Amino acid sequence: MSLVDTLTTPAEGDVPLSERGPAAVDVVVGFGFWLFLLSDIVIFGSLFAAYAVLAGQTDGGPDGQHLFDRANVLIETGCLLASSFTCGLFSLAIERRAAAATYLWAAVTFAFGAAFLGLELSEFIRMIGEGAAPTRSAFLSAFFTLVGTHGLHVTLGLCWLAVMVAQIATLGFRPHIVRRLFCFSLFWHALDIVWIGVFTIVYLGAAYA
Amino acid sequence: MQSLWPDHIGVLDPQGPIGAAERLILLNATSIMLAVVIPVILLTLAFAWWFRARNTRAIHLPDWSYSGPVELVVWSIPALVVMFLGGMGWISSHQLDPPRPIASSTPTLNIQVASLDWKWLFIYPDEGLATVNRLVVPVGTPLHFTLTSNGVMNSFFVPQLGSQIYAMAGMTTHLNLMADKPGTYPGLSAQFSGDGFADMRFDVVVMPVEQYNEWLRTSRAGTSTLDEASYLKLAKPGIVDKPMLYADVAPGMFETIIRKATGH
Amino acid sequence: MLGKLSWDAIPFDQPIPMAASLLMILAILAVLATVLLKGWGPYLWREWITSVDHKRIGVMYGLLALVMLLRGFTDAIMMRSQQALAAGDARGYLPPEHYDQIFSAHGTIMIFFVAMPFVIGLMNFIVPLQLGVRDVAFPVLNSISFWLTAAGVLLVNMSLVIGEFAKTGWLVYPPLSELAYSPGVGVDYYLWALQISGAGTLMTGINFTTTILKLRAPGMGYGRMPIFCWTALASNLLIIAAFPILTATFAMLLLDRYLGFHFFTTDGGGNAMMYINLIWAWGHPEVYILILPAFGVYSEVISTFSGKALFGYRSMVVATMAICMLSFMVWLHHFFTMGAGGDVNGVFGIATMIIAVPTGVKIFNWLFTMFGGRVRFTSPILWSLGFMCTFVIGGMTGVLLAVPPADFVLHNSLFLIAHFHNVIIGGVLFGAFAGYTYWFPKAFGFTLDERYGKAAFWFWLIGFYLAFMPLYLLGLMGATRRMQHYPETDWQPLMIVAMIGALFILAGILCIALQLYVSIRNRVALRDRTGDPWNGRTLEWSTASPPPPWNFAFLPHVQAPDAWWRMKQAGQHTSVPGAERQWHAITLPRNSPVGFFISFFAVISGFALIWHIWWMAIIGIAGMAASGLVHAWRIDSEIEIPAEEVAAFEQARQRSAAT
Amino acid sequence: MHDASDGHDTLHDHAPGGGRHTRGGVRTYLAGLGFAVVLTLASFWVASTQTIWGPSVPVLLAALAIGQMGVHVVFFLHISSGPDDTNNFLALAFGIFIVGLVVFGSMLIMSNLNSNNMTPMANGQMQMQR
Repeated sequence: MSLVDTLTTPAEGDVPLSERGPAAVDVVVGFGFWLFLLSDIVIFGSLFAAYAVLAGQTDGGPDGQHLFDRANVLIETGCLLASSFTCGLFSLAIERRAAAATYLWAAVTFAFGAAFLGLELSEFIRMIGEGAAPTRSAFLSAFFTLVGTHGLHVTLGLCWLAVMVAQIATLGFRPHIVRRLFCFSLFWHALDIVWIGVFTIVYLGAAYA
Repeated sequence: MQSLWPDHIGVLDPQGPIGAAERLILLNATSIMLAVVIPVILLTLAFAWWFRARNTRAIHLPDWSYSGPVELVVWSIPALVVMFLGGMGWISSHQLDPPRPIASSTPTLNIQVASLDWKWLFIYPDEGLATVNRLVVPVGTPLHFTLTSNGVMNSFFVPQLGSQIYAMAGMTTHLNLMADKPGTYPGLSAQFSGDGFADMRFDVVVMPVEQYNEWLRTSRAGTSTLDEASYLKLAKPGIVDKPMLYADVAPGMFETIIRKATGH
Repeated sequence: MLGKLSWDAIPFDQPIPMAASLLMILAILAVLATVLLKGWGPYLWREWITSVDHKRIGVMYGLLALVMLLRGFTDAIMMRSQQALAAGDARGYLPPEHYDQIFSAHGTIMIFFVAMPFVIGLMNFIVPLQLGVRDVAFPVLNSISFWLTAAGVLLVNMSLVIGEFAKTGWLVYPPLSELAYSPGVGVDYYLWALQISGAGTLMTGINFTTTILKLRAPGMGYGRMPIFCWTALASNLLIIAAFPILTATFAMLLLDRYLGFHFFTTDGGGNAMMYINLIWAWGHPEVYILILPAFGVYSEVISTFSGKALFGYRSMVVATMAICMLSFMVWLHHFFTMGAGGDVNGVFGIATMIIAVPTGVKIFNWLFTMFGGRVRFTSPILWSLGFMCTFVIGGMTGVLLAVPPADFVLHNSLFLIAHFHNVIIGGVLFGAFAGYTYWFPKAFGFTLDERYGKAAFWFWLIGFYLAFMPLYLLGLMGATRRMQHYPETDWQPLMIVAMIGALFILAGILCIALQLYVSIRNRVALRDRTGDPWNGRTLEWSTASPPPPWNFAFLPHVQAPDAWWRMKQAGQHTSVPGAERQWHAITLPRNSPVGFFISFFAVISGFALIWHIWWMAIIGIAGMAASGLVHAWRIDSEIEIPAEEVAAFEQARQRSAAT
Repeated sequence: MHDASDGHDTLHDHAPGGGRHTRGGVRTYLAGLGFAVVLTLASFWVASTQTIWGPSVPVLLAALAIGQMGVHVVFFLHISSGPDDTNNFLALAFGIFIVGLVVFGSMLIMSNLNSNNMTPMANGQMQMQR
């Protein structure tokens, strides 16, 4: 087995995936971001666990069944789902390097996200006005922290989206910009998945807490 | 100067059935593991020494890096040890579960324990009596402790009697112990609770039944009462130099302590 | 304007912390002055502070760990001397409010700022080299990770001078850590320092998991990966899974403390048991994050110095991954005494014991690795042998504590202290030192002095046994942890023995410092020209010592486990081919100051949040965001090393190795 | 022997979410949207209807939520169980495993602790956990 033998690279098809050497940058970045999302999901998992344990601890204060407005939650869900869908169209526009469509879908995605955030904030303000502030009970602490952390993620996502639009405008569709855009879309879809957990467990599950 | 071997050997010198069982479990588990651990240590030293680079008499197997039978053995040894210990752990964690009552023909003595900053309050609900940092109990009587805390967490522990359990605000934990011999056994908090933690010591005084009854009688003759006012005074953070005694206890004091601790 | 901060925050009236902080400030000033006077600033900035080279970052992690080891050990020796003195009516020299800070700081520093950086530093330096690649997946992120860890270190040390540290123990259990019982800034220092460094650690986890799964030399399938990389993979998977729990838990405690939430308070329906549950859901995997890479080091060292392949490689991989998964299913054993009941206690007790099976398998496999080998007694293998003999005792006491009723009498006792020091010193730290001595020549091009290395080992080993065997006994006698004083004067002799053990360890630390000094002085004599001073087996030994920035001129093609050993067997004595192949230009990631800047602003915002200086906190957060944004617009993120430079380096190396 | 730059030329496996190889197009996203809308509406309906036996509602809600998460993962994140997705899929499985352990482990432990340690009191302030 001399050195020269090792220089001949076998055909790709014969070599198992794990032996083909370093992966392409796209794959590396995507996978790294995927791992980040999983770690983020673990944060939400911890908050869900805290919520599940503390949901009954109202300390004589208001409980979820009397506080939550299902119609509002349905509209919020619709906004987030719509923005997830338009984010998909945004990704497709990027793939085609279609600048106009990219901006359009970015704007629509942003608008739906902002609408979701506005609805959530108005709900928070209403609840605090009704005396259901996070300092009232362990249940409300856990509720505001879980839902608020999701809202914070949406806020950061909106900031990120704005930055990415600025990056496309100034730097164009460079490979590393496109990679970031795909990371953003992963992030955005993941937030929607977390929201499914939130509306099911927190809002629809309130009657069973 | 005393001899180097201490007099206070706590867990190693149990004075009740729970502590005795736990010491036996400790010794059993240690022995079975030592039966593996000692040979491993000796083999490590022996292999390292025998196969040292300069020893040309040792066999040389530079390519020997797998052996099915050896693998089977090395997975089996720890697996079997753990099987035994796991079984012991499962059974003992039920048999010696702190809330499990101790079977006895003698009726159980109920004691309510509250950890305060930084002292222990013992209430005898059925006798209408309370003490601080000194717990007097009759010998050979099952003791059922109900524990809580007025704030930070502590752990109630009398090493010579056995199991400890946390005392937590808003919670009630349960512990059953029994003393077989009269004597004075030190107790402590095993969970760090702030600046006065090291002084959260108390004595468990185990008396023959007649002497205990006598103690009850004389103690009840006092005048001090544990009620909400005197409790609030006692609960202020600080250290108690000498054990205290309340000759009377307002009804529902233990529940009052819990209610106060949870902000109600 | 300055929140809670005032001159009262500086402990002028307390001689011990004052002297300590003065010494620390003087040391920092002396270092800064030297750097400025010698004109090293630009060099340090260019080559180290902004470096994204995994090797440089690894070295900086190691340095950080060694410096913090001194700080953590100072705390340790103060605790040992306090307990050696404060028996009976004596109260020692440390009042409770100091003593409580010292043991809290000791635990926090030793775990987060000694063991973690040491282990992460070793992984940083070695993993890409063993994988046969040129850097980690995200080099800039790697630099950010390091500097965030450094930011946490800085905050913890600031608490010595300004304000106070937590007085609650190293895991800040509520309700004691809630505002009602700890109104000072100590707990806030703890929380913010660990939130910041924890974010860095999480990024490390993502970075290294991606690196190991996606960037390996051609031919290096999973079955050919060096065992250290496997253990690093397991460790980083645990980081990804566990550190978010820590972040979330600390965030809840911060909300309680800052905004009056009721997660763990005694009032408002809060539940402190939930904190204890969550913190250990992180805490137990954390110990495996530390020990698994150490297992990897021992595997490499024992195999190299026995001149044999690791016995039962597949078994070792299976055991490693089994430990990785099992470590997440046992956390309740840290609070058996909270009253969960026989079923829950029993299940978690058994799950804990099951971890002993793969761990035991590892011990046996190391044993059989030596069998039929030719063992060379260098200091790395001394650390490994010391580990094997010591760790089995720690493992045994660990299994003992996993039996719930045994834990009922030993929980929180000095027996427990002895147990986890047994596995952390005898496991993690010995492994870190073994790895440090083993890979030092790879990092710096010269080996460490063996005489001092062996002396350090013996002092540490004897010191460990003297310091902790008495604690095992004391625990069995009912002595609990964290006692500022105790009435049982008959315990004092054992406490004094433990104190003497700490002095032996001090001698061990001095030997390590001296070893470094002496080795640097004799570096010419200790020079490693071959790049392979130990007759190694894995790819890091195939390149130069120290490796060039590009690690490998050509990525090696791996055909078997122990790839470099195989190449040597095939008669190939360098990973670089001769005339057969054209030299290539190599692209490398460009240095970036973003990590330094983000961490600089993280320290500012952390400090501001601790002291409630809100405007400053906003500046700090804005600074972090701005640093990130500026970096986001960077275009030329790579530099190219010309083919001639690569060729010149490699040819010079071949000539030098030939002489 | 490979050079690093050689290694980057060919695509070896698949990044989650796509990149240059996003599978499907508008139709995939539309299908995802359709499924998600149906499942969301179903969830809200199930929670408010009387036609389903009450005690089983939480279980049905959980099933619907898991189904919708699956829809998102497959149609929006483009994760499949194919061989080129092995790492992504395994990472996801690991994540789910950990979240499951933390959430259900915590709930199991806490419900045991609460039921053993909660103070039985009459004042109604100390509510028992479900």
